[in-house]
Amino acid sequence: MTSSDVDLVVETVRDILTKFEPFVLTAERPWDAGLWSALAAAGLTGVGLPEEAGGSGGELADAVAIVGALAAGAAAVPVAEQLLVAAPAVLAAGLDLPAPEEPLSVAVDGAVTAEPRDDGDGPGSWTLTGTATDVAWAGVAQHLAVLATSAVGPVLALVDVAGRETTHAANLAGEPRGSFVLQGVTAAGALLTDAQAEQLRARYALARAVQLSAALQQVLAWTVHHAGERHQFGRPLGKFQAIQMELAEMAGEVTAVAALVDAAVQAVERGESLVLAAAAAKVRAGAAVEVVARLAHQVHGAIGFTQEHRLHHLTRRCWSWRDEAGTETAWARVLGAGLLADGPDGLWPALTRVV
Amino acid sequence: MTSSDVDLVVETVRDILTKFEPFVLTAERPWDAGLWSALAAAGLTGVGLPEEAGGSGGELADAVAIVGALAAGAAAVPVAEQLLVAAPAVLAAGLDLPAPEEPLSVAVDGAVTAEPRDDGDGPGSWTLTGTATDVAWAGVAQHLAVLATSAVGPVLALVDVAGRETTHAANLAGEPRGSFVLQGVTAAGALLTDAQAEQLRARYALARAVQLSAALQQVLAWTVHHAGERHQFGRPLGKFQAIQMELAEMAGEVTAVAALVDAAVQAVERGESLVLAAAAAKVRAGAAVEVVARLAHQVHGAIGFTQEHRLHHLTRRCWSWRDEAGTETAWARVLGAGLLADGPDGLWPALTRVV
Amino acid sequence: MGSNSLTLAPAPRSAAAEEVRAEVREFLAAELAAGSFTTHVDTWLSGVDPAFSRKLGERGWLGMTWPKQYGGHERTAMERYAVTEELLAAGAPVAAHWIADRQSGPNLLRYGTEAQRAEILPRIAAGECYFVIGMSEPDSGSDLASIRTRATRNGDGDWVVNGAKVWTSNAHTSHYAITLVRTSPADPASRHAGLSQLLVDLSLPGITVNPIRILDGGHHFNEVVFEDVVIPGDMLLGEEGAGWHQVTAELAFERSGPERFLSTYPLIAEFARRAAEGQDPAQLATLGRLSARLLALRQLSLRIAGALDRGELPDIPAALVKDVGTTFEADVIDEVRRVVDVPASLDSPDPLGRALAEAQLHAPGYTLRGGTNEILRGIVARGLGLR
Amino acid sequence: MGSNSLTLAPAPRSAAAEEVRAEVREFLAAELAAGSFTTHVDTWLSGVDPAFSRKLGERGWLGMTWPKQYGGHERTAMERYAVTEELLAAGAPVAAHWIADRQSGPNLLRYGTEAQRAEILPRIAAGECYFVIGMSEPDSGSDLASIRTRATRNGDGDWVVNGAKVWTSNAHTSHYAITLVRTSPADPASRHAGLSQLLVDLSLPGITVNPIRILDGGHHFNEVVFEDVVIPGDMLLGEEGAGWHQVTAELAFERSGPERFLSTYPLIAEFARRAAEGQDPAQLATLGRLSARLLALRQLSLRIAGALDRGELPDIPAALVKDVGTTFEADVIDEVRRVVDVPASLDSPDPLGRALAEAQLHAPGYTLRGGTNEILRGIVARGLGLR
Repeated sequence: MTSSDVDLVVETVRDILTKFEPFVLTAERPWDAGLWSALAAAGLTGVGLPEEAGGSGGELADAVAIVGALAAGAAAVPVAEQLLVAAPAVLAAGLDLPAPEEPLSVAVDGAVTAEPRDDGDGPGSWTLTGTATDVAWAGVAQHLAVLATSAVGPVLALVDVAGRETTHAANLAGEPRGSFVLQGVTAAGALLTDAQAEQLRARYALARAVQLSAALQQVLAWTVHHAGERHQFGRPLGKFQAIQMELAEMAGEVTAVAALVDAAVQAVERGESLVLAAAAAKVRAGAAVEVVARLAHQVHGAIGFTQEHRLHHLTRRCWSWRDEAGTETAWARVLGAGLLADGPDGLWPALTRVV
Repeated sequence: MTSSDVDLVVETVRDILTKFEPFVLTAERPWDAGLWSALAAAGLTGVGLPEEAGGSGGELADAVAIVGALAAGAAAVPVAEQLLVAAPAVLAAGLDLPAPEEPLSVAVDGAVTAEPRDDGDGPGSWTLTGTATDVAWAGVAQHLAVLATSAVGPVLALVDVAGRETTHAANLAGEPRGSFVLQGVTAAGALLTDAQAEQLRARYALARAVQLSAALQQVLAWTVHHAGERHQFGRPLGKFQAIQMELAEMAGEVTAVAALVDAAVQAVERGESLVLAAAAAKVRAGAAVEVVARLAHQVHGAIGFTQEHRLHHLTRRCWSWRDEAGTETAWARVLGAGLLADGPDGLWPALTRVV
Repeated sequence: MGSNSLTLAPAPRSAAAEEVRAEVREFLAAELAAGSFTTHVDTWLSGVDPAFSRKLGERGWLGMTWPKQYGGHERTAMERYAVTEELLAAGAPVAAHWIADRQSGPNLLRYGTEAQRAEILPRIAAGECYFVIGMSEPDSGSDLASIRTRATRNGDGDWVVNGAKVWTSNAHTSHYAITLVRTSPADPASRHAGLSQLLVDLSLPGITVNPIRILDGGHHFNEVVFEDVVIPGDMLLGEEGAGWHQVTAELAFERSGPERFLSTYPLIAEFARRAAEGQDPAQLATLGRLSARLLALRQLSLRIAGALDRGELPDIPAALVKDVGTTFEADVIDEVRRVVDVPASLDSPDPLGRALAEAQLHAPGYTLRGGTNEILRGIVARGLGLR
Repeated sequence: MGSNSLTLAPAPRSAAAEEVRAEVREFLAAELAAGSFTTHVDTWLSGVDPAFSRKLGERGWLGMTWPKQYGGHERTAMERYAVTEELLAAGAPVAAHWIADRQSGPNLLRYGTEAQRAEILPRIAAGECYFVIGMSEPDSGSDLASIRTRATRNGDGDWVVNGAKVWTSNAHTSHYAITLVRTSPADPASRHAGLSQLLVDLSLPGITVNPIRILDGGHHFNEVVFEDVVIPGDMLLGEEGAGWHQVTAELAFERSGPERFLSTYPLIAEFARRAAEGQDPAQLATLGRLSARLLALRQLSLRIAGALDRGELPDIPAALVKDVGTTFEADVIDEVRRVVDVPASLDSPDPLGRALAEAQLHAPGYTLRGGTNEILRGIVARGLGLR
């Protein structure tokens, strides 16, 4: 696909989004099932995945664009997990990809051990035991790519979780985040190298960074719009110098995040090592949330704090996403240590290699 | 003395200050000897020290007021060290106070060991060996209260350093900060308890906090004045909302520091345990430097950055003083650990006891 | 110079305050042990518990500084400070009576008629009568001079009120609203003229209370709609036309208390437990930094309590305390996040994760309620002589 | 919507840039090993070393993007970016030629006469001819429209200049000043009209260069005083009366480069050594956070280099980069101080203490030079459509 194809994909997603009300999540309605169906019907839940594996074709850039458009729309569907994390990992491990219309999520937290049921070399059958925690879209996803540990190394296993019991927990935005207790579950799986397991975690972090970048851009746009519309003391908020300073600070953060996240995605496209680029993107995006969400609410005033207002659908997601798939603090340590891998004088060469 | 006496003392100090040019320090002129003489002649270098010990009498509050007025004037004289740290420690240890007109400083860094020349119990004679580092007013002070270690505990020794060789180093403001190599030096000294040694360090930190508080108030006053005088785009800087926000932020920091430092001094006057109060004051004052110095220079613009301008005489001192007598980070750890001394649930009661 | 108006004398020490502090602490420990409440962040907004408020009233911890003839206890602002601070630090459910005790009662004492005081103040002090602030309107934001709720006199000398107020905390559990209304037409030459305060019984016909749910779904705020509400003529509070002046004075009380820096204290307490367990140097240093900021804020707030005891009305220092304090409340979250690896979630198995989540979801409110920080800094700048 | 004007296309990858980066890195390693320079912070302001500048000229690393006919090398902005970035990261002494190469040369290329270009550009590219910026005046600050230095034509068609410029970096070691002067009287209706740029040879009679020492005693800046200085008529740069427009374009070059976020990089490098030694988790996390910010700034700055290669003039994104970048430069000091216990001192036995001291003493400059952050944020706000 060319860049005009990316624009077309985004336009399609936005067209579909306008037909749904993505904003209200409750315990009874933990996701936008209708939106998911519409996206799946349009083939958008298989973008970036090869057609021969059941996907819709297209490039990583297309999948990233879809994820961004949905994140900016606060759409409650597991597209980031499926397109950017779980499906590529399943394919890389040589496992069969579930049908793209059946939601696929990923589990990297908790403690799940895997024992081989056959020779354990290459894709095969494994027995899983333990608890997968903080699983995004638990109760919604039908399939789960589980990162487990085994005596011979990390294992990626594909578990059918449709109808399986889960805790009904949610993140700050109301998106389901549950646990699964797995007791002797048989699943297809494959041994990974430690580096592959690390890449999987990094792709998850990058997926969240992509969502954060898109959401933060939208928060800025809404806030600029609000400042232009809302009048105080006889003129638009945006004419007050104090507000202009705050909006410019927000713009600086948002623009910096976008530049780094875009560059990290491009590094992945070029097939370069992912971990430090993803770590940097996640850290930078998470740090921006602090400033952008705070100032967005400050400029919006009390109205942005109400449940009726759209703002919090994105700020609550941002507060959650920055913690998910590894907190900024955790990734900052990974990044700091990784940049020093070549020794105490190796920082600068390492920095110029990351993205 | 009553509070009107304090005002009188401050007025006297300011009167004397106006007769000197306290602002230019060079390697050749590392302190304001003339100012010191004038202060000593007025008895101000002995304030807060009992007359029977050779001091001028008066209370701690008077000494604190003098130190604050001199700090705000960027006066390069060892009054904070003498009045608030070294002299009280010397007296508390039962040693003879040097004449208040002979500058007395304090050394708490480096590694100096003391061996008793007599029974080592109570004030006596000790042999000092080692290096005292980061000594304020090295080369200027005639006497030095040295905190040393011995086999039986910490020792405070009073060393005559007039004419003794020192490294010619300086802090960021050009104030001398040197080292003394002591090899078998005989000095009067006294054994301290660990708690007394800790109190000495804390008093030193509090002295720096007192200086910082006064200097930051002055920096704010200058910056407000500048914003009222300097015109840009046809009106005073202070009429721009962005500048008003910055000045208000500075005022918040400065006022918070003053409130806490004043309270810590009062806690000392009441004879309460000093360490956590001093730690909090030092941490809070140091943290304010970051914001206040940055914004002061920002509002002053390039002119405040020139050697001719008065601003940097205080900002450079602030940048130095926040590191001296223990960095904020070091004292923050002391404070955090100290507040938890009564266990994981003891924070609140501890907080309400500090000042 | 101008900055003098920001500086108040240090608060005197108060043995009486330390005595009542100890009593409150003992009471709270017993209540916690009995399970009568659980600690949460921001409970002065969200912790409505009339039974708890009545207990405080019984113990003499409401209306503390008021004259005894109105049910008060004639104690000092310093003593009251100690009580409120202990309640907030414990995250106790104090929202029901908070506005009435802090703000509406003093407002009545200052401007109310004898009948108003005698009728209402003893009930507030008993923890039985709750108030809301009727200032903000849907389109007014921080610009109170632009309010549109209108009161006109009818033939009987009563007021007929039409309009709507928003951000009235807990109006659904409260009895009265001190309501800022326009009693004469707006005058462009004098933007602050023509406003008055009315003491409005929320049970009157024509008043509708609609919930405003905040982002976490919590119901703490309301819209109060007035449709031809007839308010008895003697329910004017203070002087007709002096509403702006009265509100400004009221905001000084509102802005200076320990609730302006302790809303997220329960998060600090939870973080302290983590630091105590691990003794991690970076966590201890962060605890030290946060504590130093909190200790400075306490001193500022205590100075204001001392000034109130001296009969001063420190409106500019109060704005400064609220600006510095509410910024601190939000910073607590960011500082803690830097040194712990605990995701914020209301469903977290880790109490620190839950405290982070609660604090974060309430964060947008800290710096907005009672005047945005831009407004407050404008007031401080005025105190510096800049405007 | 407005914010589009802040967003630039991602920079393309450039193999040529990576190639020249490797060459520069090798050169710098050899120079450091030979002791030809030592690393310092903020060397693009304070590291004047004409011999070093000539070495760079010999290697083709000055005037890189200019046409070969003027001594340039017709390489891309991306390649130039790599070279400047490597020099800054190493803390190399690049101040002598910095302004000429970054700003004055491009300005001459854009607006200069053929004679001006042919005469001067090759000397800049050789590292032999240095420039200063004659914009600020004692009373003008960020408000360039208020400048008072005046140029009038004499009978011979030459310009007679009177006035003074300040903050001219290294005028005492430079050859020319591109000087903004008023060539027709101020017009209140059109504040930016009547200004022109002159190309002024600093050796002309009537010019006095007085040092302005900064707070650490360093002499990097000067006041340049003009007393009846006669400037040949053909030394007008660009159009008479178009000075404001030309200066605005020039500032876009000035504001976007890696020197806007790498001034304190040598401090980060020193801190990294500490973190590598101790492997302290909090220090590693701080290094990670700072690195993530730096990496984002690099991408922003690279995007601008890419835009310059496409012939765009990205003045609003450039203002944004400078705002975010210079804030970062100062933040580096504060972030490092939080996790190390090393006092800042130029006399410290610890190289980290010395780097902290150097960075701190230069800190006030980061956010002031090239437009204060308040000015920059105003430009960004305009890009957002707010003014």
